[in-house]
Amino acid sequence: MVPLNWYLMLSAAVFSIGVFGFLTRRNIIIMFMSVELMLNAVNISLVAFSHYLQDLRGQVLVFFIVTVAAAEAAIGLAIIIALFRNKATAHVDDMNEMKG
Amino acid sequence: MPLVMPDLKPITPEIVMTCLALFILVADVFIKRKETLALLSIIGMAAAAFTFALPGALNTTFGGMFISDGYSMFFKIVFALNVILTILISVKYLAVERVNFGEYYALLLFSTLGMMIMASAGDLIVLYLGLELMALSTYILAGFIRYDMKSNEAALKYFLLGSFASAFLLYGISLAYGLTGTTNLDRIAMTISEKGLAGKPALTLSMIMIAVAFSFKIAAVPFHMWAPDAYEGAPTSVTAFMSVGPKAAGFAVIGRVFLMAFPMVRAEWVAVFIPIAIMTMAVGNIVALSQTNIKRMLAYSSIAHAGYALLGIIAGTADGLASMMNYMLIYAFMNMGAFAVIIMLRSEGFKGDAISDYEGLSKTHPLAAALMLVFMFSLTGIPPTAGFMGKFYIFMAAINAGYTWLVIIAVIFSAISAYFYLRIVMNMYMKDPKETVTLTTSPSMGLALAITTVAVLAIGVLPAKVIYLARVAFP
Amino acid sequence: MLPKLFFGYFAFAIIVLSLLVITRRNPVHSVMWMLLLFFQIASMYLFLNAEFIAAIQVIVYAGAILVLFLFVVLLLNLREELLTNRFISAWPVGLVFAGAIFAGAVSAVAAFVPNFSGQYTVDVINRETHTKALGQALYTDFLFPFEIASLILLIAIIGAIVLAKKRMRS
Amino acid sequence: MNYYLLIPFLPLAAFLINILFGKSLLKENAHWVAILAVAGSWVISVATLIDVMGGKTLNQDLYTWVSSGGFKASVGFLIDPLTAVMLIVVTTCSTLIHIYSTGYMHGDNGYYRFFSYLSLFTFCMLMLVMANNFMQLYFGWEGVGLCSYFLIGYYFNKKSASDAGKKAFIVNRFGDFGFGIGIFVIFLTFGTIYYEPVFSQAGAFATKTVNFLGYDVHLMTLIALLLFCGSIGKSAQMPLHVWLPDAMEGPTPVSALIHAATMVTAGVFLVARCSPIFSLSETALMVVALTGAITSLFAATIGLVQNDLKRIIAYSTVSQLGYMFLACGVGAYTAGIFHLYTHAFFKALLFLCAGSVMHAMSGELDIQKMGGLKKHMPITYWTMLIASLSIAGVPGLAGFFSKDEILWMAYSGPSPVGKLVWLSGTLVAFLTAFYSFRLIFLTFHGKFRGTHEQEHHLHESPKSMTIPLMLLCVGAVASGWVGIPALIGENLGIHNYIAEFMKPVLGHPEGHGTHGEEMMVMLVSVAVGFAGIGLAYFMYMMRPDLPGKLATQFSGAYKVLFNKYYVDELYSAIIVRPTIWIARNILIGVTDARIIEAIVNGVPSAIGGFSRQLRKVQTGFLHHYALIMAAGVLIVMGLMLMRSW
Repeated sequence: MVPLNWYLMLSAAVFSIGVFGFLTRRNIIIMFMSVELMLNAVNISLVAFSHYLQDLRGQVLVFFIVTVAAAEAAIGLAIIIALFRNKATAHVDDMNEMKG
Repeated sequence: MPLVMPDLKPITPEIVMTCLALFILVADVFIKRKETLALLSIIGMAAAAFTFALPGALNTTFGGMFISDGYSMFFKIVFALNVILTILISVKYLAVERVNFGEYYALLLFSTLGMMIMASAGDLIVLYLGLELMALSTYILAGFIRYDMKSNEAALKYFLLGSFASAFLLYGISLAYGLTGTTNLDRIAMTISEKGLAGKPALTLSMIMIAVAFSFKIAAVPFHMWAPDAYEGAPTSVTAFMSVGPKAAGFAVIGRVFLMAFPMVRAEWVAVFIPIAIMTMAVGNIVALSQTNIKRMLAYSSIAHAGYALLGIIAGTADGLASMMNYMLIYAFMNMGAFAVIIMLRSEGFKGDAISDYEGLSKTHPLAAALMLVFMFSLTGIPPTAGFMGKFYIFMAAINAGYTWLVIIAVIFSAISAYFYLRIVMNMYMKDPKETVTLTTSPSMGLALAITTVAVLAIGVLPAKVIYLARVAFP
Repeated sequence: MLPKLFFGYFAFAIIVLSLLVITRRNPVHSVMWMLLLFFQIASMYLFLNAEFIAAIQVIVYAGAILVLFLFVVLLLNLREELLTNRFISAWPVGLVFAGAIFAGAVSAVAAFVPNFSGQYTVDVINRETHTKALGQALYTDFLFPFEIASLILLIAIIGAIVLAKKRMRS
Repeated sequence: MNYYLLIPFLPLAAFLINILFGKSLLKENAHWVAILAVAGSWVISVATLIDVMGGKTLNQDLYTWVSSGGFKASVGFLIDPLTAVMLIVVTTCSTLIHIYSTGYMHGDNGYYRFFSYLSLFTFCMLMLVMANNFMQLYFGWEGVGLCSYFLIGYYFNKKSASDAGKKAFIVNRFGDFGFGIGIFVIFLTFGTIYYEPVFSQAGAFATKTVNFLGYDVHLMTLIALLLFCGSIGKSAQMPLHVWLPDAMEGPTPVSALIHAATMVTAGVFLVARCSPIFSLSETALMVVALTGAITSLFAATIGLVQNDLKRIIAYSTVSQLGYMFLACGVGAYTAGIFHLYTHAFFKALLFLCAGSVMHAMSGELDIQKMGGLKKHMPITYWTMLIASLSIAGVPGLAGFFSKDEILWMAYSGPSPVGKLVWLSGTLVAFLTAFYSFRLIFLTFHGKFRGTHEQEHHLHESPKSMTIPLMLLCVGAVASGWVGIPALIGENLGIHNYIAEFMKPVLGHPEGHGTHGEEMMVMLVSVAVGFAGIGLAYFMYMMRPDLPGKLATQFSGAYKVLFNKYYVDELYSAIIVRPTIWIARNILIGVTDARIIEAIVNGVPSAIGGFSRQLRKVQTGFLHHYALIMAAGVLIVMGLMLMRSW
């Protein structure tokens, strides 16, 4: 039997990779994918918890997270498209019209 | 497993709101004059607010997932006021910005629905979904002027950082679930005390992550970075909406989660929130000093006000929470009023959001200047305005809970804040007008201004009723 | 031993694929690696006795979300993209921060043991089938969040239309 | 609920009606609302006085304003003999002056505004005197200050008027600062801000001391002196007296109501109201007595040589207020309040007569350019003469009784400085009589010294102005009869009613003197009064060349007096100019926003610089935002780590 905390550490690793990607990539779409990675990390730990606690609640939450992720993707990508129309760039550092 | 019909009475306001939003969405197709939609939204919203008072409205339903109590009711009143005032100040403004779409009203209502669900959430899953419902609608609203680069940028920054923060929230929720086997706030608290989980590193981490995500929502330093840009770039009416609504909703859940689910580890989260509160007051007030754009200045001011309100949470007493709730209500009025004046200055071909645009306003538009004066005084906390009473109660509660030193810091920063609020007043009253400013007025705007002004002055002079409401609302 | 070996494989694959996702210069490649990553994660869910979630992972994440990403990626000027920097200049700071968060998270969960057990044992789920068990939970206990989720999807539709629509109406 | 509560709220209602509808609807009829309201208040005040004389008192909270933890403040009313007397003073003067104003302000384009301010002022003043707690007292206190500021600057396009308004406002801030701290110390000490528990517990703290900056300070002295700071500012005592003479820039009815009869006496009222606290501190009482004595002497000497009609009366007011403090300082609170009460009538009368003269002279105020007005405006002349006789202390008139009471109490009382202040008080009585009659002789007697045009225009004022004069004149004569001293009254079977009436609230110290001494004090004060009048007659009627000669002969002293001891110049040199210099030379160079920097110097610009640095953190660059958020997460985690992970 694999101990539960192995899954948790895997989840922490994927989460941190997601954080790293979000903090450092210049491309908006990849930043956004990093967030998806973080959500997947959470899903891994939730499913693992659910399995080890013999309770479905965690998996139900995963279900909702996936739903929200889909909605988020639709809205996020729509924002990115609106941005492309005004300024053809995918790089976050090209966007600092507002600061201070 | 039989399907048991849940008790729907406590959730009637939310149901009415949902139907209303869907109706507006459909009606948008048939109705050409969007002002009619605004009117319908307000009427519907008022009807929803009316259902707060129905018998049986105060109850817990859906197996403890939805709690309708005095606490959530108070916040729902704040949200309802917020959305009604926002709609009132939006009508003419949307036409000026050329984004007069019916979806706007539906999205405002959905966002408000999300806030109401958050305030009533008795379960972390419901809380998360409510939060996302609110946040996603607000992201769209922030980017609503889609031909405007600033609006796009605001939406993008808000969206990316927001989803980053909600990933942290989920991580915290997953840990809390793993530790206690439940997502119900009451049962989490019970399990923590039964199994002696307090002090476990995983619980602490979970609490930190949840605190971080909520701090993001209330724009507390250092999780505030999105706020100035999002506030500046978003359509002004949306800025007004999101400087009050999501913040109040954030405070509602902070109060609910930390006092309901984590009372056992109070010392720990207080230790998290104290430095956050101090930094929030410091950064908000200090950076606001050197702003030249009034929307941006109010963004920092909004950050600073979150710092004051956090004192109520830190105090943690019934008085503390009541004063925080009271502060949210007062903040809704004074901030909405200030934004209403800002929106009036926006006219075709004139932005009107630079602080220098306010020079000599008292000579060209004395009434607008006088109203702005009232709101600026209130935001500063000068009696006899509501802002003074709000701060007074918060500080009093914090002192009574033994945080005198924190209140002294708050008072010092509050004194600094006078400088930038009164700079607007000085610009209006002591300088000569540079260019002629035309005001964009409408009856609905007048109504919004009348409501906010009267409320700010009335609460300032006769505050006891409001604080009593907040005080009895807290269980 | 065998489960641990399987876990070792999944863990290795997931971490390597995640790193590939965030380090590729070409966004199309990133999306492709992510597709593979999602399949790996789905397989691991099967291993954790969660078939329905595994199915969703493939259908929604791989089938819908990633396709959306791909559409948008294809709007980019890939040729130009391949010539610019992948990371911001301060990327080591990001690495240190991510590493510190990892260290904090690992130290917090290192000694984690489940101290709770509910009714859904592996046997129960196998007997009822996972989809049915989850479906029942969703439509009874979690009916309320389920309804909220439907509203969130509605918002997403409205939002996508409002923001990405080309022509101005008024 | 109680009908007493209508007393303050009638003027408030009048204010609201006038401010909302005055400009559009009422216009020239704005005065009706205000007059009806204040007259209504007067009627109820009289009824209240009768009730209180029947032994009734009231202490009732109307509305709880703030209740938080141990702190409670409310809108509450206390009706006792002291309040009842003050109500009569305030509403009587206010009513008459409202009526007078209809004539005086006729045709002014801010007519409704003027009356709404007057109503608001009356409301605030009534709240002040009717309060049952310090918070409401403070509210009324600031409220009257604000109205005074508005009304002094009423002719706001006249620069001297708006300057005078500002001066009054700023000078009062100094005093109110101490007053505010005083209330705070009271709350810290007693845990409440209500009069009743504070005064009943004060005795228990009589010997308590607090350590303040390393010194042991007697607590009651500290509280009393802090409260007295407020009195000094509001009642224009040394060294904060400078605002009152300048306040004469306001319309004359305002000078009469606010700067003579009511608001400026609030300081005396405060001391009398807090007499349980003041009585516990000999030091504080001595400070009060000496401040009063010095101010009264000081202001009276300035009054001797001034030429501005209203300023002479203003200095006379400062001097008489000093008299009242002198009385309180020797423990004779009743005598102080008695003088407050009589003074309100004859001083308001003097001001209104001055207004009437101004009216006739088309705004001219220099008494050197008047003369012989007697035959043109007989009513004004006779009423003003009676008021002057009253203030000079001619037996039988109101001023005589109250002044005599004060002097006798000072002479016979237990105060260690009693004899000293009696001496100075007697001297002031002489000076008062002299300058009052100098004013009368120069204005009304002799030959007219103004322009021919002015002479042609001379006329008696309209009825709406002369009737209030005559009514006030009755007060200036008769109001003293309620306090006829035992020495005279005993044989006639008349009591000193006011002393008996006030005894439950203010006490009544018994003098330690014989009848003989009392008679001596009385005769001396009467004698110096007549001497003052006589000297004035001699100098200005018989030998009109003498004053000029004296002025040249003693030109040094004359100049010092004429320039009011150079106090304004002194303040200008040590406070105003350095502040302006700092503001000009240091601050404006650094930042662009001038006004606020000038008030709080230095710090804002330092914070502003810091702010400009700090805002650079907000780069507009999304990654930096994310990095800062992540750093925030790490900071919070680190904090927890330090609390034993």
